[in-house]
Amino acid sequence: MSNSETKFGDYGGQYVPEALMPAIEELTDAYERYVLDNEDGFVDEFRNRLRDFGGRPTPLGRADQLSERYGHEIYLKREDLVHGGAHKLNNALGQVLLAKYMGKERIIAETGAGQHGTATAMAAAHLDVPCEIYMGRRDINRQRPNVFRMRINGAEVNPVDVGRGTLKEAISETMRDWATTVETTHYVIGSVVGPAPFPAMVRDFQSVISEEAREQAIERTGGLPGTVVACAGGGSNTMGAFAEFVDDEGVDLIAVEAGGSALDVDEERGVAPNSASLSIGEEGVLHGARTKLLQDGHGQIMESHSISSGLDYSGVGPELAHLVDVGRVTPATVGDDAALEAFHRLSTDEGIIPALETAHAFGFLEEALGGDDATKLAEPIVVNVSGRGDKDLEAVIEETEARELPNAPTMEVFE
Amino acid sequence: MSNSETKFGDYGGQYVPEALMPAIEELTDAYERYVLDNEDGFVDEFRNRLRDFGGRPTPLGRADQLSERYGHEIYLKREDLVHGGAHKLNNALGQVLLAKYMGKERIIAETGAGQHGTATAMAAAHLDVPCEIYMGRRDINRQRPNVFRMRINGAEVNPVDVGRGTLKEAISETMRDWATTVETTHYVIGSVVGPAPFPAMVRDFQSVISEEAREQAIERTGGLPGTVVACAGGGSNTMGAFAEFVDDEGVDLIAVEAGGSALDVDEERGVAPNSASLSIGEEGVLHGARTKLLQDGHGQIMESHSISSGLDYSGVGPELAHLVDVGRVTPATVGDDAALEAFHRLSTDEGIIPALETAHAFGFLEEALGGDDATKLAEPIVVNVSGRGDKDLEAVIEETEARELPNAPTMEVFE
Amino acid sequence: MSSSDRDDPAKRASGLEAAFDEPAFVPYLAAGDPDFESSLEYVEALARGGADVIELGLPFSEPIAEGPTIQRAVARALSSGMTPERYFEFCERLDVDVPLVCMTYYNLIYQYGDEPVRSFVERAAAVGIEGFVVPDLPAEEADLLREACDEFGLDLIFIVAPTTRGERLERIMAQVSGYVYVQARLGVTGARETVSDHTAESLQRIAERGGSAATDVPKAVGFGISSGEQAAAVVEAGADGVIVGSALVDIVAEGDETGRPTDAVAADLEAMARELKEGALAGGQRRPRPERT
Amino acid sequence: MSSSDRDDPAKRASGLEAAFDEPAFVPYLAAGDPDFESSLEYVEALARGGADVIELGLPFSEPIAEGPTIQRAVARALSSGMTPERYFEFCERLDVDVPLVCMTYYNLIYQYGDEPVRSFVERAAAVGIEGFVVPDLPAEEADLLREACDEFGLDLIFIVAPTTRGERLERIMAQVSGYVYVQARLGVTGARETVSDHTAESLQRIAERGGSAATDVPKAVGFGISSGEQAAAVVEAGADGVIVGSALVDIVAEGDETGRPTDAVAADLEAMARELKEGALAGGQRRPRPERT
Ligand SMILES: Cc1ncc(COP(=O)(O)O)c(C=O)c1O
Ligand SMILES: Cc1ncc(COP(=O)(O)O)c(C=O)c1O
Repeated sequence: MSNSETKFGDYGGQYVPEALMPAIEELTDAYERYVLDNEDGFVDEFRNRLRDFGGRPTPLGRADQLSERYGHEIYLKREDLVHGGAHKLNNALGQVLLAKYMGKERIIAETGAGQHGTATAMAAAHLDVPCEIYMGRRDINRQRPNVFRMRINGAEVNPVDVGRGTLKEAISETMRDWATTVETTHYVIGSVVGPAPFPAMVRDFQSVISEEAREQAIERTGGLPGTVVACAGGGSNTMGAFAEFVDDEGVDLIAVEAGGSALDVDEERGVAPNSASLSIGEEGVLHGARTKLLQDGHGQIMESHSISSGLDYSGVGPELAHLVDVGRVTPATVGDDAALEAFHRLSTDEGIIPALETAHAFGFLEEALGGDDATKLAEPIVVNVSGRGDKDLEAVIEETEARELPNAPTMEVFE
Repeated sequence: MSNSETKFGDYGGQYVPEALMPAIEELTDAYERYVLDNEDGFVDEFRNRLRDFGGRPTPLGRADQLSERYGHEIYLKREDLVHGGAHKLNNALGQVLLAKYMGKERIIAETGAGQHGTATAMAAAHLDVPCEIYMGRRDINRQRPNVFRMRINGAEVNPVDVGRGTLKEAISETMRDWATTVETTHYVIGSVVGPAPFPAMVRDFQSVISEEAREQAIERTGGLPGTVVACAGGGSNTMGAFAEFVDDEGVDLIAVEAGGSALDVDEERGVAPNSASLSIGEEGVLHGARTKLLQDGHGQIMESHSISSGLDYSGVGPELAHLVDVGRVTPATVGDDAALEAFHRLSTDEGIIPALETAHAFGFLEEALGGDDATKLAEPIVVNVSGRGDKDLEAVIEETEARELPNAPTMEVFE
Repeated sequence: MSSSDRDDPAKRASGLEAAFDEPAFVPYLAAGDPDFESSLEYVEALARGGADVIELGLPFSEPIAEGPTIQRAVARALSSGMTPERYFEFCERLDVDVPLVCMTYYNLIYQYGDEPVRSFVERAAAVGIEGFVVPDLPAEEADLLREACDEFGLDLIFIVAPTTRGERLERIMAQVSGYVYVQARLGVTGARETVSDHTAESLQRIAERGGSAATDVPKAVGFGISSGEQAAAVVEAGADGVIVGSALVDIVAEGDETGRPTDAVAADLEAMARELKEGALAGGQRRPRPERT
Repeated sequence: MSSSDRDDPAKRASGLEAAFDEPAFVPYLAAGDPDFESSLEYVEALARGGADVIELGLPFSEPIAEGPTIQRAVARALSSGMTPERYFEFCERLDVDVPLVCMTYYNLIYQYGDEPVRSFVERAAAVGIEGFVVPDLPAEEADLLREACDEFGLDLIFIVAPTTRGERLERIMAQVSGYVYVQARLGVTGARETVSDHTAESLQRIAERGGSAATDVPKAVGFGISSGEQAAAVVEAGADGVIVGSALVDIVAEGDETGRPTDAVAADLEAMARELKEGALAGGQRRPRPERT
C-alpha cells in the first residue's frame, strides 16, 4: 500500500476540528487504497469517465498569434475544453467517484468562481449523488451563470453571507457543514488546499493535465517544454500543470498569482488588495493546513482581492508553498488591469475567451515578453488555459467599461 | 478533381442574385480543390486545427441514467465539448480556413442562437481575419451571452431589425452584405442550407461527427448503432451526425425538429408556431436552395417559432429534405414544453446541460421510450449532443418559471 | 393595361425592346404599396411622367436583393394584403399604355397554381405582363421559367452584375431577351448620391463578351439612380435606359408616413418621373449613338 | 485575575481539574464582545453567577468550528479592536477568581512573538491563563503547543467528538489534561432546544477507551446547552461539568443590538450563569457519583 503525503516540507498537515479527524483518516485510507493502489479498479473507472464524460485528453495547441507577438513558441494546454469549462472537473469527478466508492450519500463543496461548484454539481448529477454547494454572496452575484448551472444540475446552492462573501468564507462554511454531517457526507474540496490528504489527492486528480501535456509536448515539439505557466489561486490547475514536470529539472515552472490592484496589504483594514499569498504571504495555518497566507501581524487572515473570483483567496496549496520555498517554482503576480487586458488579447488574437483566472497567466506572458525590457523565457512555453470565460462575461464587460481599456470591444449592440 | 453535388434529388441548386454567382462558382472551385482534393494540404491543416483548437475528437459516452430510465443502451456524442460549445465550430473553422486559402480578407456570417456566430468569430480570431456577424434583434435579446462572446472575440455584431428578427432575416441580411462585398468577402453560412456548394460543403465539414461516432461505436459496443438521433434546424449537426451512416442501411436516422407550441400553421398571420419544415413544410425556394419550407399558400415564407433560437428557421437543408423524401431519414417533432423538460432531465440526470436545440433530441427519447405506450428503438442509440446550454440559461429560467415545470429547480438563491 | 396589340404573344418580346428606341426610363414600384388603390394611381402617374417600361414588384417576404427602402415597401404592400392573385387583378385594373415587367422572387412563381411556374406565367401573360425580372433566379436555374416564357411569348430579363464576366456573361447574354438589366454597382437596391463608375465599364464588358445580344438587346442600367442628372450620366455612358426604384419608393414612403393625400404623392411621382425621363433623353443627346438613334 | 497560588506553574494543571470537584459550570464568552470594557463586566458577571472555569475566546477571523452566534460575537470583538496583545491586557484587567482557559485558533498562537507558539504560551501564562482549547488543532498537530504548555505548566484541553472512537480516543485521552471537552453532538457551536443523546454515549465510550485519564480527568460537555434543565440532564448523564457558550453570547448580542445598558446585560448574564450552575448541581444530585462527590 502506498502512503499519502501529509506534509510538504513544513507545510501541510491536518489542522481541523476533532470531529472531522476520523473522516479525514477514513478519507486518507480510501485515497491510498483506491487512488494510489487502484483498488476495485477505481483509477480505471476514473480515467474512463474523465475521457467519456469529461472530454479528455484536452489538446495542446500552438498559439500562432501569441507566438508571433512574443517571438517565442507558445503552446496552450486547453483545460477550458473540459466539460463544465475548467480543469475543476478533473478533481470533482475524482472526488465524487471516490465518495461513491466510500459509500458516502451526500456531497458538499465550496466554490469561489463557481467553477468548482459547477464541476462538482455536474459530477454529482452524473454519478447520481445529492449535492450542496456553499458560495459567498458576493461571488454569487458576480458569477451568476455558474449559479444557474449548479441549480440546473440539481445542486442546492447555499449563500454564505459572512464576511466579504468570497471563497474564504465559503470554505469555512463548508467545513462547518462537514463537521455536522461528516458521517454521511464527503466534502469535495476544490483545490490543492485543506488538510491532508486533500492537497496530495487533488494534485493527483489534476496531474492528468501535465501527464498529457508532457506527452503532447514531446510529440509536437520533440522535447520537453522550457517553461510551464499557470495561474494560481489555491493552486490546483497549477499543481496539475506542474506535477509531472517537477522532476524535470530543466523545465521552469511559473505560478502566476493575482496581483489585484496593488501588491501591499492594508493592515489597518485587514485587507490585502491582491491574492498573492505565494509572493507576499507569510507562513500560517488556515483551513486545515500550514501554508503561505495573507495575514496581518497578529495572524488574522486578510480579506484578499482579485478581479477573478477563483483566485480571490488568502491561502494557497501547501505543496506549492513548499516548491516556491525550495526554488522549484517561481511565483509571479499580475494585477487586475493586466489580467483584463490579457483576457481581451487572448480573445481577439487567438479566439479563445479565457476565464479571468486564466487571463493572469497570459498577463504574465505580456509582462515578461511584451515590453521593451523583455526578458527571454525558455521555450517552448506551455500555458495552462485553466478555464473558459463564459462565466465572466458580465463582470468583464463591467470592469472593462470602468477602465476604458483601449483593446476592448464595446457592447453598444444592445439597446 | 472531384465534383461537388449541387442537387439532392430535386432539392438544392443555386437560387441567388447574379452578383453572387461568380463568387459561388469560385467557392465551388475552391471547395472541390481544397476540401475534396486536399490541395495544398487543406484537409490536413483543417483536421489538425479541429484537433488542437477545436478539441476533437469529442467523446462518445454512455448515458448511464438515461439508459436505465429507458431500458435502452444510450450513448451521447459530445459535440457540446467542442470549443465554443457546439458542433458549429467544425463548419466555421473549415470555412474560415477555406476563405484564407481563397485569399478572402473578410468574413461575414449570420447567426440565430449565436452559436454559429460565436464559432465563426472564434475561428476568425484564431485565423486572424476580420469578421462581422448578422443577428436578428430578437435573437440578440434572447442569446445575450453569445453576443458578448462574439464582441469579445473582436467580431462586429450587426443587429437585424427587419421582420421578426430571427435567423431567417439574419440570413437575408447577410446575403445582402455579401452581394455588396462579394469580391473580398466570404460568407460563412452556418448550416447545410443556402446555394450549392454550401449544403454539401457544410455537411463535409460536419461529417467528422459521424466519422468519429461510427468508429467509437464500433470500438465501444462492438458494432454500429441501431439508431442515431439529432435535432434539426438547418440540419448541420444532423447531417454531420448522419453522413457516415447514410450508407449503413441498418442504422435508423431520426431528425428531430422543433414542434414549437403547435404543429399547425396560421396562414392568416403568416406564422407557423413551430419550425417543423421537414415534417409539415412544402417544397419551395428560399435562401438560395430548393427545399422544404414553412410557407403559406402563396409561397410567402412563414415566420417560424421555437423556444430554441437555433431551430427557429423556416427552411431546412436540401439534402435532409431529400433523405426524408426517399425514406432514409425519419423526421420527428418535439414541442417547446417537452424540450424544456428534456433540458432539465439531461441536466439533473446526466450532469450535462444541453443547448435548447439539443434538448429536442432528448425530448424525442422521452416521447418514444418514456411513456406507457413506449415503442422500441433499435439499439444502441446514439444521440448527438449538438451543443451546451450555457447560452440558454436566462431563457430557460424564464421559460421554466412561466410553465411551473415539476422537474425544474428554482432560482430563489438570488436576492 | 387594356392594350390591343400585346394580346398576340408573338409580338410581346419586340414590345419591350421597342420601348428602348429612345433612351428609356424604367421605374420600379411595389404593387400595393402602401395600399391597392393608391398604388394604382402611383403607377399610372409614372406612366404619365414618361415611363417607357414599368417594373412592377410582386412583393415576396424575403427580398434578399433589396435594400432597406424596397424592403419596407414590400412589407407595406404585404401588410396591405397583396398576394399574387391580387397582383394580377392589379395589373388588370392598371390603365397605362406602357409594357409591364413583373419583378418578383422565384418562390412565388413556383408556388402559383397547379403547374409550377407555368401556371404563373400563363396568368401573367393573360393580364398583359410582357416580361420577368427574378433577382434570385440566375441563368443556371431558369430553364423552367424560360420554357414557360417562350410558350407564352414573354421576355425573361437577366441581371448582369459588376461581377459577371467572361463565360458567365456570354451565357447570360445568350439567354436574355427584352432588355439586359445592368446592375450599376455591387450590393442591394437603394438610392445613392453618386452613380458608380461601373456603368461604362460594365457596358464595355457586355459589348466585348455579349455576342449578338450585346448589340440587339437594349441595356438598362439600375441600382442607385436617383436624379435626372444621374440618369443623364448613365445614358451618356452608353446605357439604353435607366431603371429607378428606391428614389421613387422614397416618395411613396414619405407620403405614407406623413399622411399626404394620394394625388399629391402621385403628382410628385409624376414630376420625378419626368425629371428622370428628361435626364435620360438629355444623356442621349450628349453622346453619339449611331447604332440606335 | 490577580491571583496568588497560580503563580506557581506546577500548581496550574491541578487548578483546572480542581474546578470540577463539584459539577462545574464552564461558560464561554469572546473577549472584547462587543467592546473591551463591557466585555470585562460580562465576564466578571459570569464569575459572580457561579462559573467554575471561564473559557475566554480570543477572536480569530476564520472561526471554522463556530456557529453563527459565536461567529458574530467574534466579528464584534474583532471590529472593537481585539488583538492578542489586547487580549492579554484583558486577562490582566479581569478581576475574577476562577481559572481562565484561552479558546482560540492555532494561527494566532503560531504567529505571536518571536518564537512560534512558545511566545504566546509564555505570555498567556504570565497573564494567568491556565489552559488552552484550540478547536483546529487535533492531537496530531499539537506537539509544539504541548511542549510549550508543559514548559509553562498549562493544561492542553482536547475535544472529543461524537466521531472520536477507538484508537483515536485512546490517543487523545493519553494527551489531555485539565479537562476533556466532550462535544455533545456533531456540528458547530450554537444553542439548541434539546440536548443530544450523544452525551451518555460519549461518556460511555470515553469510560471504555479513555484509559486512566477517563477517570482522572474531568469531562465537561458542551455544544448546544442553553438552559439549567439541559445542564442538569447532561450532568445527570455523567458529565463533570457543562460548557455553555452561545446561550450566553445571545444575551450579549441582544444587549448590543437593542442598546441596553451594560449593567443590565451583566445582570442577565449573572442570572443565566446562576441558572446553569444550579442546573449542573441539580443534575449532580440526581445521579450517583461515587467516584468524585
Ligand atoms: C478557471 C479557473 N482557473 C483557476 C482557478 C484557481 O484555482 P486553482 O488555483 O485551484 O487552479 C479557478 C478557480 O475557480 C478557475 O475557475
Ligand atoms: C447547439 C445547436 N444545435 C443545433 C442547432 C441547429 O442547427 P443545425 O440544425 O444546423 O445543426 C444550433 C443552431 O444554432 C445549435 O446552436
